[in-house]
Amino acid sequence: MSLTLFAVQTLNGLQFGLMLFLVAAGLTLVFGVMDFINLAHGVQYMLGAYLTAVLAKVTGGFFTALLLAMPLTLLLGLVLERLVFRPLYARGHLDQVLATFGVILIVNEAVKLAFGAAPISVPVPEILSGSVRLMDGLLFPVYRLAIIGAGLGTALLLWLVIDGTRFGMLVRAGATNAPMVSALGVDVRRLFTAVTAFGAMLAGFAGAMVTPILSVEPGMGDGVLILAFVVIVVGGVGSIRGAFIAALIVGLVDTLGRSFATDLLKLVMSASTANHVGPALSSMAIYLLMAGVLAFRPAGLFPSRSAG
Amino acid sequence: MKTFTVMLAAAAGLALTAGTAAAQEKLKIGMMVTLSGPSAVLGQHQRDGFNLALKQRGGKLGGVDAEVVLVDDELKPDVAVQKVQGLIERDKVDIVTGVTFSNVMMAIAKPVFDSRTFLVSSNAGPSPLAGRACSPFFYASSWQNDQNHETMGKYAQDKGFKRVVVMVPNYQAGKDAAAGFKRFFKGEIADEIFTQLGQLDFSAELAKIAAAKPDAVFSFMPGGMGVNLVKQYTQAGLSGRIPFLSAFTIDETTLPATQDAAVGLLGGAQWAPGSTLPASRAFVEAFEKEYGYVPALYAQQAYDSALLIDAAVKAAGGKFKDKEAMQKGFRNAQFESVRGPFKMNTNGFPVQDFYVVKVVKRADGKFQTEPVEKVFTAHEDVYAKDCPLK
Amino acid sequence: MTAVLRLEGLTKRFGALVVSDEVSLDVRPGEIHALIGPNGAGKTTLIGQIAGRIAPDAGRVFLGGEDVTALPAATRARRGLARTFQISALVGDMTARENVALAIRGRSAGRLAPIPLPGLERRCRAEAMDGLAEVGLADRADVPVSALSHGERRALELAAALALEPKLLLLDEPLAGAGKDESKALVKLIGSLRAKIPMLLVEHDMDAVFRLADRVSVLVYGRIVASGTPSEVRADPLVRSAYLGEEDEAC
Amino acid sequence: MTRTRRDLLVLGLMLGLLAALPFLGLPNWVLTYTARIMAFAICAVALDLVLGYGGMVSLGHAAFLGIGSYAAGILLAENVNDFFIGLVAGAGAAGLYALVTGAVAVRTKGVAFIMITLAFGQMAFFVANALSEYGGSDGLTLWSRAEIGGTRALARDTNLYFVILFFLALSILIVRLVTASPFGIALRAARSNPERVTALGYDVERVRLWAYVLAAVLCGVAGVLIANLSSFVSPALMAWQRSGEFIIMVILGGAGTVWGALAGAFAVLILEEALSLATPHWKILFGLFLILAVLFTRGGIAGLFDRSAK
Repeated sequence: MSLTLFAVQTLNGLQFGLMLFLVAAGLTLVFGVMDFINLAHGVQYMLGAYLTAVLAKVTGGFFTALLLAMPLTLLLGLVLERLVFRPLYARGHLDQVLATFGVILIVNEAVKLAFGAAPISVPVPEILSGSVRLMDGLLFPVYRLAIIGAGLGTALLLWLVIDGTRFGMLVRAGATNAPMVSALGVDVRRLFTAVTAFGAMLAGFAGAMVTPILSVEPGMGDGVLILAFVVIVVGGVGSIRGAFIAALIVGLVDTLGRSFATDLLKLVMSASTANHVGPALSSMAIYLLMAGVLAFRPAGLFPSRSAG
Repeated sequence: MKTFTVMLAAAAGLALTAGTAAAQEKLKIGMMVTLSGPSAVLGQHQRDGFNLALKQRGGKLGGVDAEVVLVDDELKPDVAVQKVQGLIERDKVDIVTGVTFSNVMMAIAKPVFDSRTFLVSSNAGPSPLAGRACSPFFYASSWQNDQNHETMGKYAQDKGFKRVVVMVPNYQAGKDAAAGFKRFFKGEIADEIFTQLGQLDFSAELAKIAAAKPDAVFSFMPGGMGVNLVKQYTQAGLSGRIPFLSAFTIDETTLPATQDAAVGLLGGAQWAPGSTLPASRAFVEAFEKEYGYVPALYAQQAYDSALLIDAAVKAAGGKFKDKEAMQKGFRNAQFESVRGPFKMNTNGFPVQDFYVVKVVKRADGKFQTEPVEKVFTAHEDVYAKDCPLK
Repeated sequence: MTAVLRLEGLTKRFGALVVSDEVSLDVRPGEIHALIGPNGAGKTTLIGQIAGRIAPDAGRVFLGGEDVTALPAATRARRGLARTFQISALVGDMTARENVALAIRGRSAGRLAPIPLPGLERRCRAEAMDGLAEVGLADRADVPVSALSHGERRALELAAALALEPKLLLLDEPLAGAGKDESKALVKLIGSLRAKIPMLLVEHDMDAVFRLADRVSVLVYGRIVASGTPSEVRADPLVRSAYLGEEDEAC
Repeated sequence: MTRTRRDLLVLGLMLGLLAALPFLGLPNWVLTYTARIMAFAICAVALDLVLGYGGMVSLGHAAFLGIGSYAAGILLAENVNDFFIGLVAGAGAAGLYALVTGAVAVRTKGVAFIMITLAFGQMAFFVANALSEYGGSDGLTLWSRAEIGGTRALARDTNLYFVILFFLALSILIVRLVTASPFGIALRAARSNPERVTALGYDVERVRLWAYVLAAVLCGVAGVLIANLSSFVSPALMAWQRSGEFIIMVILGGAGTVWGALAGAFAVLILEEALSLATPHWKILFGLFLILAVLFTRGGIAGLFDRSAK
């Protein structure tokens, strides 16, 4: 295990973490402001990916497709908010979970009907198709640097919006104390609609960004959804800063676990046992992390909701 | 006199068909495949392959009208058990066919065998059913799970590769794949990487591979995992530098997604749509005409499973309720398999040839695999010797 | 005579902020000891440490002479520390009687029996009715909490707390949110319990405090700045500036 | 009090109907299918104790089902064929895992509880996947069912049906008794106001933990029954989606009523089967059904009952 390899894996971990942040940001925002558990976030991510894939085929350009897909996912978010979410804000978490789970089932099946069950993919855009030589025999695709950039950019943008605008002030207020926001005379319904649509667009953006490196297929949002929930719960629900740091931690723990767990175990046990235990352990790594964090900090690393 | 004989024969023939029609209803076949989730495309190939064969025979198998009840196992073994009980007891099927995944196969095997129903696999071939737990009610038109991996192991050995990295998902089929590969590859395993099932991003593993600098990589990554791996393998600049050997990773279910990224990569299989055998050409042409996409080996296996049933029912003289006759029929089935030579072993698995196949881009812009080198001739699985059936 | 409750140098910091700064006070048998202080003085944190919800960084809590600093809240309750909450805390979907019965069961050995105990239930019913009668809620026994008025809930909380047969009653702003008439009735009710049980009273309503309390302590920025009889405290110039100066702001 | 009586009446009717089923001359598959639903219903009823009465949304409940079935399956694979040994092992293993993980989990609440139970469920799932000697991800086929008193009585589907029905009735009885007990009242009270309940001298975390453990034990029993019924155990039994399905059963049936969970289990599983027979794209219909059920009913099936009774 050379130092170079360790550095490369750390970079890979950060890149994976930033990808997770892209997905988790919208989820934690919606959850934080409205106290709404939106399981449909994963299918919104999938819709972003499918729209990009289809539009890229039609228009022939990845960036055109990306630009078109964003308002479309926003629109779909609005429709979903109007039809399903809005009546559920006042209800308990369980009702929200049940209804948005229904949305997952519908959209996954509808996508399969519309585009088939086979995975489809999007070529890497020409301008980002190069690669950087990281170590002997290994290239780091420029596109992955673009994902790192997009993740950092989104984080910066969210920070600016949330810390610097009136919209952001309301979002922060909503995450800490929702009744207070309505007491301020703000039309809470409009705020909620805006946040949900914005969250859907963030999910769609994440989905669009991963299309050149991941396959686009029905159900692709389900696994990501769980990871995103791990991120926001570890980070502290509603906290963008928490989501950012938690995403990096989860990305690093997962990647480094996958890279080195088995090798490290080989130091203390036989190779075949290590081959047996290592992979199981690294699959569990992020869950162990989450259980550990929650055991000591039940509200996550950066709780945003005030205690009283 | 001659006219009389003809008339007599015709009358006898008429009486015979009338007799069988009265005595027997339709041959009922339950087809269980995975049609939900990310692996649904495999089940789709199986379904379409089987239906094509049935359609070409006017809805008859072995001269008997056949009716297919299609069910989706959702890739949940306990759901599969429930559904197969429905097929056996409610729909009273004579044969259960299809079955995409080994865990589903292991779940339904017992209830199917207990009810003395035939189980004709057109994909999954788990080792217990080939060895100690073999059954006279089980027949496969595909392979034993290890064999395609053995093909690549043998190939790597023949090519003189010294150090190989093996990368498979951390589940039973993945471990079987690694075992199958190592059975014939005697060189050094530079590293054995077990990835998570359903893993999306392989950059960490690819970095390890690049650091290990092996002569070749062997991988088994079915479905979407394979698509991601192949794309990322190419993007990381490993494609073309380190030979990529695989099984069930690059085939016609994933090629529409991987496209150019997969061209030149190698896999192990008993058949590929680029095969030049006349039976194969006819099958591929008919399939593409009917369904508009290139069939993968899953479609071919299911097509052959219909031919296998056809031959067995024919050999039993249409008496598909006669278990002994049908067993004999399956054992000695004679049909022109799309893959070429086919012989049923004592454990119900085929003895067949295996090839290294390569991804090519066709003139019409579609992608497919084609055989480039025969690795095994009349290859038998290693578990057959544990099977008590003779 | 030992104090029912004694705090010795309780200290709690949140980061750099010292919320409780070596607080020491006691509550003697038969007295109502009032704790007053402006908003943000650290009253809630102090109550949390007494009740066992918050662990102090330093200092000790004695209940009837016994050191309970290390005991969790539930155990302190069983040892005789009953409390009411600033914001009415009752089990909303249960009736008044069930709320009091919950407290009675809470001090019985069978409080966590996994099967119904008819004997215990009969006793609970009867004792709950007595408890409700004591606070004037006898005719509201089968009304769900959600249908009770604010004042009635306050009284019910008292009844539930008393049903624990505690050594000490911790009252966290019992008059908060009550109307004028309700306040009057509650002050009367609390006064009537004086002989029965010693109390630590945290309250903003100065009229009520000076009417009820035998002794008053003033908490400012986590520190007790004055302690004495109501008239002593009222006369203290330090208190007037520190406390009354900020009271407008607090409202 | 009339509500209690009505609940008992409905429960009695449902169990009576289930007991009569084998005598109606129905085909065998109806029986095994019903038996499977009943086994799942045991787990749903147990989850109702945690979720409906305790207000703890556990997304790891299927792990206990899986642990129970693996305990039974591994014993059978090792030729320990006695049913009761399997039963004790399954219930014990599930209870033990719940005791250890629950001790951590009950310290959290809300969405943190959901996620931490999911995490513990996933850990069990990955361990089962790694059990190569017992089939790993492919699962383990049990070539014969367990024996009772050395006889192969359970090999007959009807006998196993009655055994499962017995444990279903027993679970319902236990959950009803517990919810009416001082423990159950404290659990219910702690759902709406844990602070108050603590101030009254109850150790809320301990109350929650034991409810969690009891539910796990019942679910472990269900796992043992499922293993024998389907003669197969696999990690898929403890996938988190299965835990989600249990939650759907409880909420759809009506949380906190016991018979609602029973009705929910039947409604969900029968609906899934019926819709999937009707169309391969049944998930669209099922999803639509879930959304409409949430939007237009409150309190699930039991809630509908309450309103129409008025």
